[in-house]
Amino acid sequence: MEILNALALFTNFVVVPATAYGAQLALGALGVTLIFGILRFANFAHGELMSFGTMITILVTWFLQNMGVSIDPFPTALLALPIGVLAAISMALVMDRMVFRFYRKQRSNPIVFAIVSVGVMFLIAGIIRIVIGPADQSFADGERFIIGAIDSRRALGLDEGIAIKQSQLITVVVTAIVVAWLFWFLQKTRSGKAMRAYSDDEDLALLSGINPERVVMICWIIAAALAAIAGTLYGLDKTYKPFIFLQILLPIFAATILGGIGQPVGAILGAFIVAFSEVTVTYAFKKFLTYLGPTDWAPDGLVQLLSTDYKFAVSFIILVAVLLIRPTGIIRGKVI
Amino acid sequence: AQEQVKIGMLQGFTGPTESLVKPMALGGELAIKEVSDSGLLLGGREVVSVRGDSTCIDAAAATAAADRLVTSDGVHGINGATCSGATTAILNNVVRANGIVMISPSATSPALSEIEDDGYFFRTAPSDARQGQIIAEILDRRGIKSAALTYTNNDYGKGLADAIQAAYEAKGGKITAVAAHEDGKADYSAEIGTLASAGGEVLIVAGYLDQGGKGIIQASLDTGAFDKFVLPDGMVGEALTDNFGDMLDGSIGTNPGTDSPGASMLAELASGKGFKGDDPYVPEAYDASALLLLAMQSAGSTDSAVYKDHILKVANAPGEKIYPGELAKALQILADGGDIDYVGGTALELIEPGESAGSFRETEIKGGKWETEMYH
Amino acid sequence: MTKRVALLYGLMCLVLIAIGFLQSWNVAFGIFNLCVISAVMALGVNMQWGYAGLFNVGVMGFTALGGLTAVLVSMPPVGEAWAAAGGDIALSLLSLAATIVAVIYARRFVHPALKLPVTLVLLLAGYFLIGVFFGPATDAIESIDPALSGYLGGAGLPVLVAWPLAGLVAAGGGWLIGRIALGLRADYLAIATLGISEIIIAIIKYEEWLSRGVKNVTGIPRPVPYEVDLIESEWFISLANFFGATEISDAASLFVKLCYAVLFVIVLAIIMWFAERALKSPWGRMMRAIRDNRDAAAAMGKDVKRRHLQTFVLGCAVCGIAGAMLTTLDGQLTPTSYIPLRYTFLIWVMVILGGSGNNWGSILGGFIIWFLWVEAEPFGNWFMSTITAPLGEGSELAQHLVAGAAYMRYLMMGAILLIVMRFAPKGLIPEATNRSTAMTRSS
Amino acid sequence: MSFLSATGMTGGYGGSDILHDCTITVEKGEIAVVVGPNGAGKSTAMKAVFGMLNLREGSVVLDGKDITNLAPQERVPEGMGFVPQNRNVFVSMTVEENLDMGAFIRKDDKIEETKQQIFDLFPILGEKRNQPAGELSGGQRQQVAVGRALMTQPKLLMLDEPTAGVSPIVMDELFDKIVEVARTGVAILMVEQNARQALEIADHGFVLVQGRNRFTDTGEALLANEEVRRSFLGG
Amino acid sequence: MIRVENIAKNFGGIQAVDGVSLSIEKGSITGLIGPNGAGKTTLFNIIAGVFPPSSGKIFLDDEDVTHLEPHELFHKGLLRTFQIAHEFSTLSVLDNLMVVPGNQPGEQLRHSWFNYSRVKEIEAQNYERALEVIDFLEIDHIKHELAGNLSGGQKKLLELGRTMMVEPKIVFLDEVGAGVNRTLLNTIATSIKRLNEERDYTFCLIEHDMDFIASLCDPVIVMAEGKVLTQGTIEEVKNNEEVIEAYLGTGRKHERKVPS
Ligand SMILES: Nc1ncnc2c1ncn2[C@@H]1O[C@H](COP(=O)(O)OP(=O)(O)OP(=O)(O)O)[C@@H](O)[C@H]1O
Ligand SMILES: Nc1ncnc2c1ncn2[C@@H]1O[C@H](COP(=O)(O)OP(=O)(O)OP(=O)(O)O)[C@@H](O)[C@H]1O
Ligand SMILES: [Mg+2]
Ligand SMILES: [Mg+2]
Repeated sequence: MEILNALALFTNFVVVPATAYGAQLALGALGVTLIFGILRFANFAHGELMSFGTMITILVTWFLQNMGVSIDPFPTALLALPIGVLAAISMALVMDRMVFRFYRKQRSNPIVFAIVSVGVMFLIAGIIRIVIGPADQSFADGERFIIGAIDSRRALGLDEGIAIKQSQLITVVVTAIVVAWLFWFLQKTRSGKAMRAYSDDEDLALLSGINPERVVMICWIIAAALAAIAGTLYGLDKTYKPFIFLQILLPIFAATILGGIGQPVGAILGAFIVAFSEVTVTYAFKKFLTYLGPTDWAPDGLVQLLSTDYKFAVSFIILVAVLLIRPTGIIRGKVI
Repeated sequence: AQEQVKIGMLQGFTGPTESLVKPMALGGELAIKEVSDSGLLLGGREVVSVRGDSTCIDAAAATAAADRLVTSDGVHGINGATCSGATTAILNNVVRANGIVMISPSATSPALSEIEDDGYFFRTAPSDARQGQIIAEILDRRGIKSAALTYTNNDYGKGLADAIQAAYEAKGGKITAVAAHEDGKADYSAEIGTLASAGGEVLIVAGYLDQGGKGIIQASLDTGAFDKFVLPDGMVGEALTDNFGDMLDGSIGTNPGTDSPGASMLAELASGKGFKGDDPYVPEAYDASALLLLAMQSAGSTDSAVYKDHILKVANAPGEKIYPGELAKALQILADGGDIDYVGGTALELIEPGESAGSFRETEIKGGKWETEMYH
Repeated sequence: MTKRVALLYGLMCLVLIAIGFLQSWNVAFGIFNLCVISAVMALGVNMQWGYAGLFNVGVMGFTALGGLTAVLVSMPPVGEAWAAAGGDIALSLLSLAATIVAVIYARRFVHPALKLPVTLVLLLAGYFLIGVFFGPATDAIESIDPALSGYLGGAGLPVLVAWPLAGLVAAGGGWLIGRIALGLRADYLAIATLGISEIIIAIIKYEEWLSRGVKNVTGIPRPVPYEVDLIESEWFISLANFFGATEISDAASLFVKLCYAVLFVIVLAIIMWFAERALKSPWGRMMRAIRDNRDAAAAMGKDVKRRHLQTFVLGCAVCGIAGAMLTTLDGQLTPTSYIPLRYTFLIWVMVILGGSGNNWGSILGGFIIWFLWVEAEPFGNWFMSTITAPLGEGSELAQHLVAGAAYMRYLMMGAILLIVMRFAPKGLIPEATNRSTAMTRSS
Repeated sequence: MSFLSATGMTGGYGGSDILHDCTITVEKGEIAVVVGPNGAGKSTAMKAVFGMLNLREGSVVLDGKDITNLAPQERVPEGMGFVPQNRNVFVSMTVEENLDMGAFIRKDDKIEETKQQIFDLFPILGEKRNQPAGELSGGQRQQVAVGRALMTQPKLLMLDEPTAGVSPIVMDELFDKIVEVARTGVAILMVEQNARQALEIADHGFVLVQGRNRFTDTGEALLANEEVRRSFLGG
Repeated sequence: MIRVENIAKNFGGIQAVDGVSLSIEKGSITGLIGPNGAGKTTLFNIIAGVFPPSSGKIFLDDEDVTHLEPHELFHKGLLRTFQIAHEFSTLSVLDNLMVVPGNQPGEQLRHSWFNYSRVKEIEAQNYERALEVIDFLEIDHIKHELAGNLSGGQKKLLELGRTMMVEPKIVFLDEVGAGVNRTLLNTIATSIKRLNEERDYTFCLIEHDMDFIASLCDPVIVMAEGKVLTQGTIEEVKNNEEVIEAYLGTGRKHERKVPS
């Protein structure tokens, strides 16, 4: 009984949130790792691309909500998502056409691409704030919970409940599907192989009759679609706020590189390591132990390895440690 | 036409506070427009607002912006800055240097009470030390014996958290855990995990309602960690109840205010102007602008060195009480050599060294609405 | 210096002068000072990236270290705090030292297989041992007048002393980090350094006994006179009159800025001299060789690891100095202000836009980017108000746009960055690669 | 008009011209060999023919079609296959994937067959089919590169120093294979430093010096030419 | 000079070098041949310290150098070239050469900052030397060209040029000949001989061009599948059945039979 409570507690406050957060990061990281791997640069604009796609989704969602359209119990946003995806894709393609293409022709150093992408980041950030403003927007509707804390308490007959949100489940499922698909796409399909060939050596790709522009386009389409999806799911689970997308870039890049640049599966692993280390390492085991320990006994301290103040620090320490053991990421990644 | 009177609207337009600031600036400019339209200031001088971005986090950029406002745009007074950090930098590097009056609507760090300001710096927000006291009293009165505490990790949050903890523990309450949260981060599960594990009857959230604070509440509700919250000024606002509705019932809020109708009057004024009159610090911002201009009127001068000494005079009794929307009346009275006691949106009462005494309103959320309980 | 360089620098000066006339000289010099600081940071990064191809994205951490040093050197010590907890602090430092020594010895003498477990055990033991003294000490310190002090304070020395010291401290940090992380390549090094810098910031934010954390340390003593004193002293008043200054207070703050400007320019000049000399000498050629091809360089007898560490440390030192200068100018340490966007990526933008591998480029980049960072905003306001003018007061759109003016800053930064990079894809003053190094040309 | 006739090629890499009015032609089923000192412009000429270098003057005509302005990837479907001198394998892809990329534009179902032939020609590749090409030895890479080009089944096969670094026995195999391929009616244009062996099997030889045609003649004739031997074939 | 004692190296399952023992006599020009993938380059890399052997030892003048770093070996007088050219692509040809000499004072910051005159002086000497090497290799016209822009063969020459910038005890050449014009290769061969006789460099070279090997090398060591197959004079090796079978082939002429 008590053990069950302890487990329920841990699941509810660590496993479930960390898994969901991990999946959210993973979706972002997949997009970043794709650009990283194929186009060979760190795309700092990815966060804003997520934000942009989400913004469009939100605007459409509001429109639909006003029209009274809804797909209860599912959030209306899912209905609007395709348009957000399209918007993100077109934004990405326009940016590529207007900005990145030029540097490809120049054969610029990856760092130049990265810096230029910072420029794009600023640009999109500005547009977003002028259109929808900096404030946070709530657009989630439909059933929020699959099972809420209280109900699950009753259901399980425990003092501790396990809450699982619809958004969390959707995110996890989508992530799983996407990564599987992406892996298959890159390893098995003709276009996928072409993309890898291109990322390996552009000139040689030409000699094999691969059309570089097409490769690049596919790459952006996938990345942008992922961005919009990731942003929207994140927004549904937590909230949409432009500034967050400047911040979330950090863990996303951490995940990407930790997993091994250009490695979809790596990105997933990286994301979950980052998420879990953030949530778990600073977890206070007080209540947990209280359940396990003898009745009416409770540890006086919080039984915490480090205060949550250091949660980022800790996750980064873990990150550095992993890199020292596997210098090119968990799954052997590219060195660009 | 006579020379314009310029008020610097020096707020953190970009960066972590960008969303808080948007309505604040509009609030501050509402007062400016009101005065300008009245055509009564110093014999009908026009008043304009000049915006400057104090970015909240970048002391250097903040100083640069302030420098620009003062030495280039030649503003006659500053409404700002948003965050205590930037405010201090500006105070030391620009305000004192150039001798210009600055009134901050939102810099609440206790440190600012002590800092040397040559009499040029005021704030319409009370120091956090005071609010800490109030919250401790409320918890004590309501018989809440233990609470978990989380604060937004900046000088505001930290200062307030320290104040609350000190006061509450002095009254015999127990703070089970204190965890900082960074604004604008992607996830707060870790903090919630810790706080939940520590337990406590309520969770005190010393943050911003559209920032990490909101994320914290969201996560607490989702995981069922806490369902009752204590919400200091940064968290009190319609946005919160709009978002969570009756899920927050029973939660307690404190924010500067009195039974004076000022706040609601401001809300009236604001309606249709694209912002909410009772969002955090909006009343303070409105009052800051109003004070600057009324002081100028009372001093009959736009020279900071002169009118800085009139700020307390117009802010406090004796004199006719002035509410939002009544600035024209105030200007007239002052023009006629009368006395006013500016009440404004925050029931303003300035105490030495030029900061709001901080009379607080205690609210409780009932049926998804903020209901005023009493005033302190 | 080629024509192009001279031209670009000339333009930059003109722009600043224009600001002087259009806005005010205070603004112009305010910007100038930060431009110089940015330039120093850019130089630091350029040493690491431009010379050696080390992708250090931890700049933020080292500037912060510099800032912290400035505080610890210049702030007056807090007597009570030392009295209350000095002993415990000393003890915890001792136990820290003890732990380290123990670990080192253990690693030297135990059987290889046992190395890791023994190390871990010792570290854990040390962790708790330190905790014994450290916990109470910090509590004691932080409880002393938390609103105003609540930390140990500094050494009370002149802040100028802090600048070189900041260099040393940052160098020390750089050395440690370099030892750990320099084995990593490219982006893997990047993320590692980024992580480490985040850790440094976390420490500065949360170890209040040391840095007051997010409560900021303000009122750092200046190396230059205070305006309030100046406007009292008649020598200054007469000086001001001599120059026919209208506003004495303006004159004062301008004077102060000038003093800073002189100090900063001196520092920049010194660092620049060393940087240029190193780059132009065989050392620079060797670094480029290492950057181009590690393996070949190693086969040619170049100790790649050592050289990397050397440049990394140098770069970090320079960033540290810049950090100290910045904190001195701000007169306060604001830990919350250290976010990568501002203190890492902006610096990188400076380096790349200026032209990586070229010191003159980095300096120019520093000037341009900081200038934009500050001036993009007023320009944004102006721009919005002009384009919305025809729409008229009432219009919804106009209001919406004007309200959004502040975000023109992002737009402007982005747009200008993209435009410049478009016309100078290798940076404004690219690294001179097409011919042999200066010396061989000359000889 | 020859099957491939690249005439009057003049151009370079942006700087000063490398090629000066350089002409190279080859017929279906014939082998043309380009020789010359290092830096003469042989590889540049090959790149020019393949459109990886924009010519200021001159034209490239393949099978009567002017392809001067086609992009490299557009020339592949026209039936051109090219093995560059260096960086000629996808290092991160396995040997087999490298071969697959060779067949990228092929639509027919004979791909597996060709692959098998190549494994027969270069047995080592069969053994290492699942090893990343980047981990191969110098000579093995060279074999992968040639294999990749053969996978394309081009009408014109261009090889830049295919035998550099391969062992004598493999070199013999390779030359035999080239002859065999030529017999199937494929035009072959190759640059060689192993000039003797190359010229032995060549129908035509082009001697380039500083981007200009110095001698152009049949293989035998060039081999017989005293000056050519002395100054380009090492006596 | 160099003694290698049953060195083995395996890369995740692939046994690249499998228990090789050999020694290179002082003042000799030793040839190392063998089929592609025999392990020659890997052996070079191990000797040059690029990566440590899975097992075995290496002695340079009876000093154990098995675990020394490449740069340390350089300073012990061991120099190697790369099979796949490793030029410094953003440096000019001239600088590529001038980088090579060890212990340049100019590479110490303290000298380049505080003792510039000395730096200049040494630099001038290296410059002269680089120019000599450049004429020798007949690449004078491209001395200011970026090495990255060189032709395949020119890069190879550069590789060779580096070895001439210093007085090494022993030089390992990994297929300098591949892609180098035969006429030039002959001059290279003579100069290798000269360096060997006049300055008594010891050479060990990998090559697939038998004429080149024949004209220079004694002894010749043959490797196959990671092992030493045989060793001896070029004549012995040429007539060794195994070698012919595994490496040389019949060396028949290729008759071009035009289809009629
Ligand atoms: N990094 C590596 N990982 C895995 N296998 C490798 C690696 N490097 C070399 N090999 C394998 O080791 C064997 C020997 O390679 P090596 O380069 O030594 O051959 P070599 O004798 O130099 O051949 P060549 O004459 O073609 O240069 C080859 O089969 C190669 O596939
Ligand atoms: N990318 C480039 N940029 C500028 N110049 C180049 C470039 N590549 C080659 N060159 C120059 O063009 C000339 C011819 O080069 P090319 O590679 O065609 O010679 P090659 O005949 O193939 O010699 P090799 O037999 O050594 O391969 C050389 O002098 C070289 O320096
Ligand atoms: Mg070539
Ligand atoms: Mg080899």
